[in-house]
Amino acid sequence: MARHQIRVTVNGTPREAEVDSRLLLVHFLRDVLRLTGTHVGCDTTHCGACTVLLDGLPVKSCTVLAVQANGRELMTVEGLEQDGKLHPIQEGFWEQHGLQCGYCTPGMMMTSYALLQRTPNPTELEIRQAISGNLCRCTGYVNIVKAVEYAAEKLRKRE
Amino acid sequence: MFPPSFDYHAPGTLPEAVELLARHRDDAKVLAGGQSLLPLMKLRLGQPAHLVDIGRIPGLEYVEEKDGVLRIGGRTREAVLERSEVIRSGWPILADTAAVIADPLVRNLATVGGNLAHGDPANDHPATMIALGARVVATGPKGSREIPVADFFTGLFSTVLEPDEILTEIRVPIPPPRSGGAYRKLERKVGDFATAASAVQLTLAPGGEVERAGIALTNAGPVPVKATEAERYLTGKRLDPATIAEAARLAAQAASPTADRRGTVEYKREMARVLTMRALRAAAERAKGGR
Amino acid sequence: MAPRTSPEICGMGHSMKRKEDPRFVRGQGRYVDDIALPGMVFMDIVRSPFAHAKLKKIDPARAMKVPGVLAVITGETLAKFNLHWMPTLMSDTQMVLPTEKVMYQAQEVAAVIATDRYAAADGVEAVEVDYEPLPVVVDPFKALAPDAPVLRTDKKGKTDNRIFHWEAGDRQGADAELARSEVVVKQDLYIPRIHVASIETCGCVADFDKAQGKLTVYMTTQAPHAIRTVFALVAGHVGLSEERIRIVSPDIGGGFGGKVPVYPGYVIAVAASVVLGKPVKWIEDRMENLQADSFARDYHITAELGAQRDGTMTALRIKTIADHGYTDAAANPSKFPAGMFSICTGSYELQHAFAEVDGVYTNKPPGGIAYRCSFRVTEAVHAIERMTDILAHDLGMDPAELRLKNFIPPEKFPYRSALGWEYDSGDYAAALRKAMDRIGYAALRKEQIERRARGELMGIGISSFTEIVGAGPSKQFDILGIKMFDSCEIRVHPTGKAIARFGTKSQGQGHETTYAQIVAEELGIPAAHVQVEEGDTDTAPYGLGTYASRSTPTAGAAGAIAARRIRDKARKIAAHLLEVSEEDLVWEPGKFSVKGAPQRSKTIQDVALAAYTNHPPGMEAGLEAVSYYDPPNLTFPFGSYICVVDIDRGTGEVKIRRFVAVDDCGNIINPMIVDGQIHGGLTMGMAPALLEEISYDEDGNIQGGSFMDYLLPTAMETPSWETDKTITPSPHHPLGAKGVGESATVGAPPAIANAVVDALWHLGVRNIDIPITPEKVWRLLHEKGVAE
Amino acid sequence: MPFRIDKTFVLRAPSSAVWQFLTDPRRVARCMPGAAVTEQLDDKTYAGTLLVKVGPVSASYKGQMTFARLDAQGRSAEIVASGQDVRGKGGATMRLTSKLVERAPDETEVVASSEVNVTGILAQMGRGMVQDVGDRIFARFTDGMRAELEAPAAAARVEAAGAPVPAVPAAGAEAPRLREVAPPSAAPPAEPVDVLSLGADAAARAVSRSLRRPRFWFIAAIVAVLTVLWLITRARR
Repeated sequence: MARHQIRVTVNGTPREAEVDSRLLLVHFLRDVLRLTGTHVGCDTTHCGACTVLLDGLPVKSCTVLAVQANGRELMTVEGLEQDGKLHPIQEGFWEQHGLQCGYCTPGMMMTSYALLQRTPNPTELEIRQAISGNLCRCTGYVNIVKAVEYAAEKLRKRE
Repeated sequence: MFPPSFDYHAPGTLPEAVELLARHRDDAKVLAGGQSLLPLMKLRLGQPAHLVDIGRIPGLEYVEEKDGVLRIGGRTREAVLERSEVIRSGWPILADTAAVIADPLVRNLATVGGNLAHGDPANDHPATMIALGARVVATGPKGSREIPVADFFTGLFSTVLEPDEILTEIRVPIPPPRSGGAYRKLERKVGDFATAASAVQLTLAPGGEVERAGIALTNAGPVPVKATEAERYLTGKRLDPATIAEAARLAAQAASPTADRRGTVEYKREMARVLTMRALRAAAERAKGGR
Repeated sequence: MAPRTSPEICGMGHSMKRKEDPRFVRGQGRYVDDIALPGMVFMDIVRSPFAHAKLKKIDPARAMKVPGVLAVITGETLAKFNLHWMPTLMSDTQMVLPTEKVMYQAQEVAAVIATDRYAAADGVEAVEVDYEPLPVVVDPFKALAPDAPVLRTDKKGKTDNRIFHWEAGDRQGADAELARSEVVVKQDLYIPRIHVASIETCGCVADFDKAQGKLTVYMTTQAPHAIRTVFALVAGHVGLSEERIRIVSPDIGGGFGGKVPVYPGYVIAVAASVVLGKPVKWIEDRMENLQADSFARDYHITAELGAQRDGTMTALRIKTIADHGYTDAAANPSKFPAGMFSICTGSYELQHAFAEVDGVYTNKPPGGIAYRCSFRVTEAVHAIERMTDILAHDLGMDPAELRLKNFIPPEKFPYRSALGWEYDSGDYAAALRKAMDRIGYAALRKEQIERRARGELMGIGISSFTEIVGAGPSKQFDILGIKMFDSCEIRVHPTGKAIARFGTKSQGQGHETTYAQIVAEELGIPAAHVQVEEGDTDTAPYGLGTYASRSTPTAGAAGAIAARRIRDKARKIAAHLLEVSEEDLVWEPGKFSVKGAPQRSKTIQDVALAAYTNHPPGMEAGLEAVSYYDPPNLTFPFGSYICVVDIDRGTGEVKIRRFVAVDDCGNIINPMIVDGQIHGGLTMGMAPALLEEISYDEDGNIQGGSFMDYLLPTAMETPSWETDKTITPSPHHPLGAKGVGESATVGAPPAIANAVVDALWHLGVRNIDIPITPEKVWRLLHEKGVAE
Repeated sequence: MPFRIDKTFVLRAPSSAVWQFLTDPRRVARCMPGAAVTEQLDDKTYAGTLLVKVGPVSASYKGQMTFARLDAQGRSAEIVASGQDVRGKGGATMRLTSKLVERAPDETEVVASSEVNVTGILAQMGRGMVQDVGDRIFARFTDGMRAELEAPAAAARVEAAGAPVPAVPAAGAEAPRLREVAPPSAAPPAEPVDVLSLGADAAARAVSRSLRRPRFWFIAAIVAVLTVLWLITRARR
């Protein structure tokens, strides 16, 4: 079985490891780096619980090989908080009750984070479209939309 | 779910990639976006011994208009196509299509070339590209060859691509003025394959009659369906409701869908008709507004 | 209701931000798969491709050669310890691993233990199994036919496939009254099999410590204490006695009823850990979760509703065939094989009613667990609310008017229903009127007429449901004999902070916040300083767990009672400190003061300190209490939902334009959380109404066994829910609360189905079974000649 | 998940030759490459394995086939076959009856009808494509049969009758565009065969390799695998 030395930057920190060809990115993050905030919810690329940013774009890490990420930038939920301060997305989900069981939340937040990078002032429809690759079974999405709107406003105020 | 073991290759150039494919032939698969291939491997149904990742080969992702042709790099991600100014401004049918493929996260990895080369009649680009009269470029050991998309699909999951060929570019002739296109898809929910979908690209004569019509259907048989009769019928006609209805009826006749959880054969054929009608109306509107 | 406590104390009625969220938004929740123990190995499961087949041979040889594979466990292995069968919660039996035959597709056949997940999966592929297919029975009606093969050949003397016959009410009375009724509407309704599909699948880490002879199981369970007892019963004979079993339910990624049963995977992992002396992790994948875990619903209902011409309802008669799969592993109270189905008289004054249910074995996985609903209440509500609409349409009455005419009036509560329940409180008309105002009912009816004239299809659907939750009073309710009380233990520390532990287990409901608010409400200790813990059987008091909306009605009440016991002791201590008699003290949240001399007071914090430093002579030190709360009755939340749909005449697609939900769950602990529960419940009500279904072909091949075909709604299919409330406190609950987690799941499906049928009634459509797919609608439009 | 494949086609060969062919597993086999007989259990029963490779999908089946009925007078035969995926993903059974009608001295009509029943993961994913692929396989087989019984040049188009046949491009028609069966380099016994790329000329090539094994009965298994491919690649969504 082929092994590969890979070098990635995760949440700003360079990480190195030797991995099998077949190791999925999500297992690299969870089992090798022990960053367990990224979850697994399905096997067929439907649920988005495993969403992380690969070179700034949200992707489903259960359908990417760890070797494919070699030399690239990764950002996970653990990278949202900066110097002990919650990111507005995290605040929004807390303030607006945008989560219940918390399982889909990291993926949801990473997708929302990427949306706001590109679209600082999204409409409700734009938010719903953006998160349509992430399944939530608890919230009915209403408060997730509010959470993203909250974060958007907060980020706009920042600038 | 966990994929079986395989060897992973990340060539830095096209020739290297082709060389690897030529060496491993049927034991190798091209890894582009991986959004169809990796799930298949996770389910342990695909067990290719070698994956040739073309993700590190520069110059395979672009969307540009040059010498009357729209050129889309084979490894262009759907999200890039979706956001490209060229597409948003001048190619509504492609904008329609890119926006309904899988979901936004999948589109950040899935590629236009992969969507075609996979040979899946349920994928959305084949119908669109057939309607547009596109051609694809296959690059292999003997260099490159151009293939009309209409001749590209030979059967379920089979295309004319040789095991050592890579789909490197899609070429679409820029339509003349008074052209317009639309893609209409019925899906059970976001991310689903089409229950039925119809791609229509029209060019109108100054008088308003149809000069050229391209119509194709998604998931309407083992290969993408080109609705040749409907196209022929429309040519030279004005697009009144009756004509649109008849063209849609002819298009649906060309469909030979199979029943599954998405619907019965009867329903799918009917939806091909309804969606073709809707795509025709939208395409006509857009044609009047320019391209 | 204005909060009695200050925002600092944050008792009932405050929309307190959830205390559990900081860890979740940081990705620091601790779910089962996040647990990694030294030396941990991984388990994966070989499953049957056949729905019914004889096991001829299991050959592990090839699997044992796979690098990393440590062991292959089969039914024979477990049989050596008599662990190959286990009891279900309904006192049926279920295979852990088969030794003779498999009974449903995807049933566990063998388990592979390996050093990592990938190797285990490699091993599963290499296990060779020989099957001899047997005749498959998937249709419960065929299963009841005299010539049907008997499926449970393991049961000595079993000659048919009937599991149970259950009935409630007065058959003769109902028959006679229906015969007398001027109008009787009759309808077959199928409530399909569905799956909770929580985004976290099931799994566990079983850790048997040989040195201490102690088993710790971290597992996805909604009922850790009951599970511990079940494990002790199943494995007692191999030396696992209850004091040496610890079940830990960590953060749970959604439960909805799917994490109540004991699945074979848990038991195999435990056996593997005991045998290997290593921690064993088993995490099922999504397809295993959708294909093999317990299912909900699968009720074939025939309902008849009688009335007089003026719309007065007279009698209800319901016959149901319940498909339970190959074993009755439902999670119902023991005496209620059909759960609370007898709530089927709903919100209406019905003098006569009769309901009967026959449970049937088929070649399917176990059914009969909940899908975010209190035992079979969804099925009951769907039946009565659909029948009410059909009756209204047949009588040419407005469905709202018919409901208002037949509602149990507020003054008749507590109300004893024809099927024997005592409804605690309700004001059904108030909720419906509020919903009608909120959505502009009259205007919508006008619009509908105009649109119809234009050939457009628009429908308005109402559902005025009554739930029955909070199981339950010990005189009727037990599971495996264990009474369905629930518990709370509170300790107040010297600095006036507290820890409160409960017998329930949150799976997203926010117990860490709402329970803290209950304690704050009763003791005046800021909710921020009340640490709530659940799910560890070594530390939490015994309880039956969280499902069927029972946490607030039972454990929540226990919390209030325990807090009040502490307050009683605190009063004595305060009296001692203030040198007055208890009677001279006035309590306000957080403080005792002397009647007429409010400046003389002691805070709960003063009292707490004194409890450890200066307690009265003759009194024991400390400030803590326990309560095992046995509810005097169930609670009956209710509400009225109104849904507006538009139908695409070309494709048959149903679009929910608006959906207004007015809920009444009694007194509210945290309005924000209640709203969130309703949003989620509505979405899980819409899903089976329009999208989700698990079906089987004639050979028992599951259809809808992956997220490709089991259609969970995304943000795009989900409308923007509009919620509102009325408040009718429960007279018997210490806090006047009722529970709300499932009301919306129960109430939403008939509102949507009624709306779609309402849009098509004028075409001669009486019923569409859920899920209402575009093709089902299109087919009707096509038949009636109105399809585009 | 049972379904039928009914086909009627005409061969330019005497009925006696066709009959001999259809009742000789070894010859029949040549038209379905990719299999190996592990043993002949009795005069009418064979056991064997099948390796199928379809694009990225590969699967290994084991099974049995029996001549349930042979009526030389009536020129009709019935074959019962069953296969099981060794990776435990499912199984397939097939009952095939074929009858010969002499149209002219050197023209024989073959009326073949089979009931295929598949179980397991592929049957979970919807029946539609199984039918499609079944027809496809059948077309392959008839082409292979032509290559065996007629002059290769005469390879003509399949006339489908009976059950409605989906618009699968006839193998003959698409043959020129089809890929090689397998790399010339590798040709081990029971070498996996790429069914999708198996066109008439490919079939002929397979025949020229003249592997001497019964394979006709593996149709069901192949159908199964092809379906899995088609459906599972949708697993993404």
